[in-house]
Amino acid sequence: MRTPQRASVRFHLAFAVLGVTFLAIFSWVFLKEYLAEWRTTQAQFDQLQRRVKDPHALSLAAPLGEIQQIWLPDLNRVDRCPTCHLGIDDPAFVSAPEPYTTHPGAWLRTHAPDRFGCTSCHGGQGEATDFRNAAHQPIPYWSDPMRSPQLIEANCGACHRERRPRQAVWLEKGREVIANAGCIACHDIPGFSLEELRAPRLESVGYKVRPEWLRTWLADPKAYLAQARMPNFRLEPPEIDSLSAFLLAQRETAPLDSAGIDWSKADRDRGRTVFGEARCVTCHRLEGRGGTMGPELTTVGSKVGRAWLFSFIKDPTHDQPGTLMLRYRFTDDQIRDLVAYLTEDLIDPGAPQASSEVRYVEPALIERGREAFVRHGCYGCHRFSGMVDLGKIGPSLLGIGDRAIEAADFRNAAVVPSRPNWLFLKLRAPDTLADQSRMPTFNFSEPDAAAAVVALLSIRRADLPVSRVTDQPRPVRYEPQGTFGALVARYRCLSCHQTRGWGGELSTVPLDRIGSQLQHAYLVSYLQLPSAVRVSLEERMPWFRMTREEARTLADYLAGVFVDDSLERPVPLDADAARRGARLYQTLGCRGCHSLGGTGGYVGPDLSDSGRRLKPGWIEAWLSDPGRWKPGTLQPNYGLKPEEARSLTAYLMTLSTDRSGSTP
Amino acid sequence: MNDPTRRRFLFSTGVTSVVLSACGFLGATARYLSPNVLYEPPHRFPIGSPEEFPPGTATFLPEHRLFLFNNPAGFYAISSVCTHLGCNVRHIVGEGFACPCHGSRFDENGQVVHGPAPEPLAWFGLSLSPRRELVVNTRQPVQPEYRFRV
Amino acid sequence: MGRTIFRVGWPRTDKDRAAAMISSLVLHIHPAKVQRHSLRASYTLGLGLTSAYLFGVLIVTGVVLMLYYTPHPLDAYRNMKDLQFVVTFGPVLRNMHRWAAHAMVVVVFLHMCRVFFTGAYKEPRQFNWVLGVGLLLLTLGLSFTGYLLPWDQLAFWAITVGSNIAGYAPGLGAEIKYLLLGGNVIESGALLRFYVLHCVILPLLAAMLIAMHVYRVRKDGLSAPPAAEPPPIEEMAPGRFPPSTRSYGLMALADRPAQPVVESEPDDEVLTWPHLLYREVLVLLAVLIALHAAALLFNAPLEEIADPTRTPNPAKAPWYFLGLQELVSYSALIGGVLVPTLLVLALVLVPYLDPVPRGVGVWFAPERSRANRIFAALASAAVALTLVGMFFRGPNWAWVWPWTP
Amino acid sequence: MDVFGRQAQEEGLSRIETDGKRLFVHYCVTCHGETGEGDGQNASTLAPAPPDFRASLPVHQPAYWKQIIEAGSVAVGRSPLCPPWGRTLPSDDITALVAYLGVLSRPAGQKPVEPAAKAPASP
Repeated sequence: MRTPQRASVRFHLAFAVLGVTFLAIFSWVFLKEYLAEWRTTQAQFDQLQRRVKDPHALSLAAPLGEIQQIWLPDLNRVDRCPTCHLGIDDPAFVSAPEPYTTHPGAWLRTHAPDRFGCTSCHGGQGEATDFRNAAHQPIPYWSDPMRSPQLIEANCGACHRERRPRQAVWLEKGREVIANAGCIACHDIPGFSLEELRAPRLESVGYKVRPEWLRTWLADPKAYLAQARMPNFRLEPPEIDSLSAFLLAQRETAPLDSAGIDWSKADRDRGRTVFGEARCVTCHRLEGRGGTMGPELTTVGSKVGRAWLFSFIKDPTHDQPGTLMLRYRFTDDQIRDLVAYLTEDLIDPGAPQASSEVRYVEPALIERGREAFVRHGCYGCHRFSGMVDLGKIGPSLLGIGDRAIEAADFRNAAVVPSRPNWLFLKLRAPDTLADQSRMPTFNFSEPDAAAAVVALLSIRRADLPVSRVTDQPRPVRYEPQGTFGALVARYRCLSCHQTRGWGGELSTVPLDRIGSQLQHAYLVSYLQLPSAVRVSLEERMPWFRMTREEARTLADYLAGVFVDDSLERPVPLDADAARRGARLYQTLGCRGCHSLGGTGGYVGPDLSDSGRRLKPGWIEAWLSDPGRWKPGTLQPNYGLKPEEARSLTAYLMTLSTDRSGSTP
Repeated sequence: MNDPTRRRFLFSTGVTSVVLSACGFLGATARYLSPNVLYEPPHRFPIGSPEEFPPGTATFLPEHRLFLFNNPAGFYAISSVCTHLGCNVRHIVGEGFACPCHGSRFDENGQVVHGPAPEPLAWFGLSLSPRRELVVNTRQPVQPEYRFRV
Repeated sequence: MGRTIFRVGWPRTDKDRAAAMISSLVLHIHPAKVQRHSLRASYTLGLGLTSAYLFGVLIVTGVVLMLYYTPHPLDAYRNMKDLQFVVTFGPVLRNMHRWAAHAMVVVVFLHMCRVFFTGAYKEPRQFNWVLGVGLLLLTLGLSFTGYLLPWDQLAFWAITVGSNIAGYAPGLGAEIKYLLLGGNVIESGALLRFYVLHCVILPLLAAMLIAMHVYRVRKDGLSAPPAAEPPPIEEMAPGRFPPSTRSYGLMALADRPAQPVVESEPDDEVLTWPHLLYREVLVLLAVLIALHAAALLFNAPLEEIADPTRTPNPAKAPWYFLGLQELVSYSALIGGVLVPTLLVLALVLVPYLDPVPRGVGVWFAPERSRANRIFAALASAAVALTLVGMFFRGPNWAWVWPWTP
Repeated sequence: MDVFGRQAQEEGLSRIETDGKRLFVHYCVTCHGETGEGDGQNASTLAPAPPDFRASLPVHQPAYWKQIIEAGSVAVGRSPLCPPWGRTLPSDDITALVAYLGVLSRPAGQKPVEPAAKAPASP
């Protein structure tokens, strides 16, 4: 009876089996650790680098068998990508396969991996040490997968906040799309400001537009004008009724008096001539040609009333204080002819006819119109007295690049529920994502929408440390005072020209140092009657018809204030040097781009009159280093010696169309 | 095989497996405890462009615990960590280094003059990065004759 | 060598074995002899032992995991990623801790069911049942507090839901929630509190309760069928401890050295060494194997980093509270407060309210079939509600079939 | 369906070629024309006229193109009408332009080659 007090064989067997199983499973733990994906990847790299490198270089190579980590505390990033991407910074591996290959391009030269990591630009899960978890492709529970080539510029934009980042074409285009579409009117968007917004004030719109035009416009702005900036709000007919009633009732500022004008004497042909001479097409499109700063005028006659247009041309600021439109010094007769031309020749024959009868409008309808105006956030673009501080109608877009997208946000189940897809659809057709979206339809082209998606994705939630961000200072508003300021305001110089970074972008000539570039006498005559210096340009300075005194005032001020002292230095202009310069002009091939006496290219300005136009100090400085004065200019740097630059200057200063040869 | 032998065999198989696993467990624990990545400053770090350290100066970089010298012969970096018990030493121009904790004194080259410090102060190798920044490598000990020229 | 460890040398005779049990501090939690009946795997199912082992595994893995963990929202999630990707054996340890914790909830619950169905809580073990109920609640508390520590979406929202359920507690609910979170929202303060609760307070409490629980098992003896029951308490003289028939003093053996001990004993008793100890080692190995297999085959979940602005749909509490969440979804007061309070109260009072003193040590004793039926109904209701919450509730807490995607 | 990805494909150009295209459009098209046929706006005023790249590029090597871009057409003994850009554009930009010339010299419809795959190993 001793046996019961001993463990039976059965138990010993169970013990042995369980013990061995445990040993096996414990070995499996070790095996799993030492067969980790990154270890085998590194082992293969080791084979590769033995083939590619010489023994000396090999001894300097990164140690294998450990995890390589880039730790960036300020970006809150830990990137272990170099654990597998072992040749990324080493040109020797340029033809090696992934993941060992060298990084293409020169990007790592400006973005050293030890300072920027990998995921800052590429996205993905930097902490991971295997392919799948690194989120090379989207994975569950990691919302920031690696960016595809089409989207990678979104990550550039997280740091590069300047409006036009270098070498990020899509991002730049996207930011332009956002600025032009006026998204800032309804959404707070970091990097964009309301000052960029341009839309007419509507307090006196009842005097301005024809009722039948207004209905067409409200129904679909693009139907009237393909380039219309206003989006389609998808208004129902009752809303169009009430909104137009409300708008037509807005009559705050009556137009300037045109009662004394004898319209029967109007001459449309003379009006057409005035239109051409004033170079209206610099800003306004007509039949598909011309600038886009102002509204297209092809069918303006169907849009606005005659009296209002007369008033507007006479003084654009009368009811549009902030307009970009300048105030020409036209006579009343010239304006009459011009208005006649615009309102009678430039009409849309298909537009609905004016209904002449005056109808009684219920105040309730107008009130409903006001409600619709507020509901659709019209006040966001059209500044409206009595509608301030209503707030922006849309949500802030801060952090839109990190917004989580659920499959439920898509009504069309066929679309991959990703953030870019959602933004793309939202931009293209807001009504297809949610039933009650108040966002209007902008009719963005597909490339425009895609670019805007890139720009939007660059707006991240967590802000980066200041040291990581590059930006350009926002230009400070520049409003000159005094007589000069009044003239600048009247002729809207800063609608097209820039100075100190402030102003429009239409003109290629910034005013910052114009007084040191151009001769005074030339400035005076040019302001009075601008002549084309670049014949190939469509958008030329308008003929303001300003008086000689006005031109002198402007020129005096420009010559006195808008100067760069470094350009105001004497250049010896002797005949010998001029002869050498003339030879240089030939050997360098200047004629390829510049014309002289009617021959030569027209990429650059015509130089026939440069002796009377330009100041020698400027010519010399410009020729020595054009890119310094105008980044991106088509004038290349020839690397001229100082003596050569002086010779060319001397030669150019002899050029003049005035046969008498007089110099100022 | 009779019963007791079988029993003994099975028992010792089980015991061996368990003991092996236990050893493995100890080994695994030891391996687990040694970290594979470090969240600490790298051993190579840039300290700024050479122009930030004018000739004839000694600059204390507290965040890196070292002195950077620029004398006519070139740049050199000396650790500010006292070899005795790790306090930061102070630099006294013309005399050398003094440790405030236990009174160790070092000469200008970091050699022990007197005091409890057992070893001279460490010297670190320098290099120039592609972005023209001085880079210190704390894992590259150098001799006191070392001078780095830009 | 053996003598220094066991004081009696490596035990080779039955007497030595018994002496080793008695003179060793560690082995002293066992009696020298146990009833054969209590050793039957089919009787205890090894559930109490398994939960003790799981607790041990959780302590060991938990302590080493603490070395790579910082209880702060900015670091906690990254620490998880580090454990997942760069710490050697980190994933296995984390998985093991996770699965052991879940397994412990299940095993402790099953242990309670076993004890009830075998009537093992009856006199003199009433209080040990109460301790057991306390341990069940502590197990849930430990699991719940550990749930937040990874600081991912799963953790954050499960704790949000869970702590709000706690907020429904009568009277002091809001205050309990405030104390639990160290504030009104789940932020760094809440994480730190959960961390301290999870790593210090609750494990200490649990260890103390387990010690008492085991000590009472040792003192009251393992439960046995009626034949071996002790005499009724009324027969005992006042002021005396109840005599223990399961726990042997060394004297019981030493008194009769001339005779072989075995022959003088009832057939149904065997020495703890080796019979009980051997079985305990086997259970330990089985538990470890199962845990390792689970840890190697299934990764502990880790979702996106916690984001208070983004609620997953549906937001679910930890699975063992899903029954409660299901009840709360019907009625906050009745489901969230009344039912759970009454349940816990009933559990505590069960041994004192039980009118039938018989039926100990046998599964589903016929004389207590009514009690068993009631308990079975309640237990399966709890399981069913939990399963419903786990598998049959989709977005917006709407009814879904688990097999529909 | 990936509605965004479908739109953002850019003519199958690699990143460097896209850069090159941007530079080409800015600096070169006025004379050389959009497709490099030598039919830019300014071409009619030039004597000799700019070459038709479809014929001239395949004859030469990228190193030759690079030389012309950097030092002007005089550097290879031709007229001075194509100016030197070596002091105006950084070398990365010129590399990108050369890459885009590679695109222009390809017969139409040919798939672009990834830069990593076409560059030779340089041990």
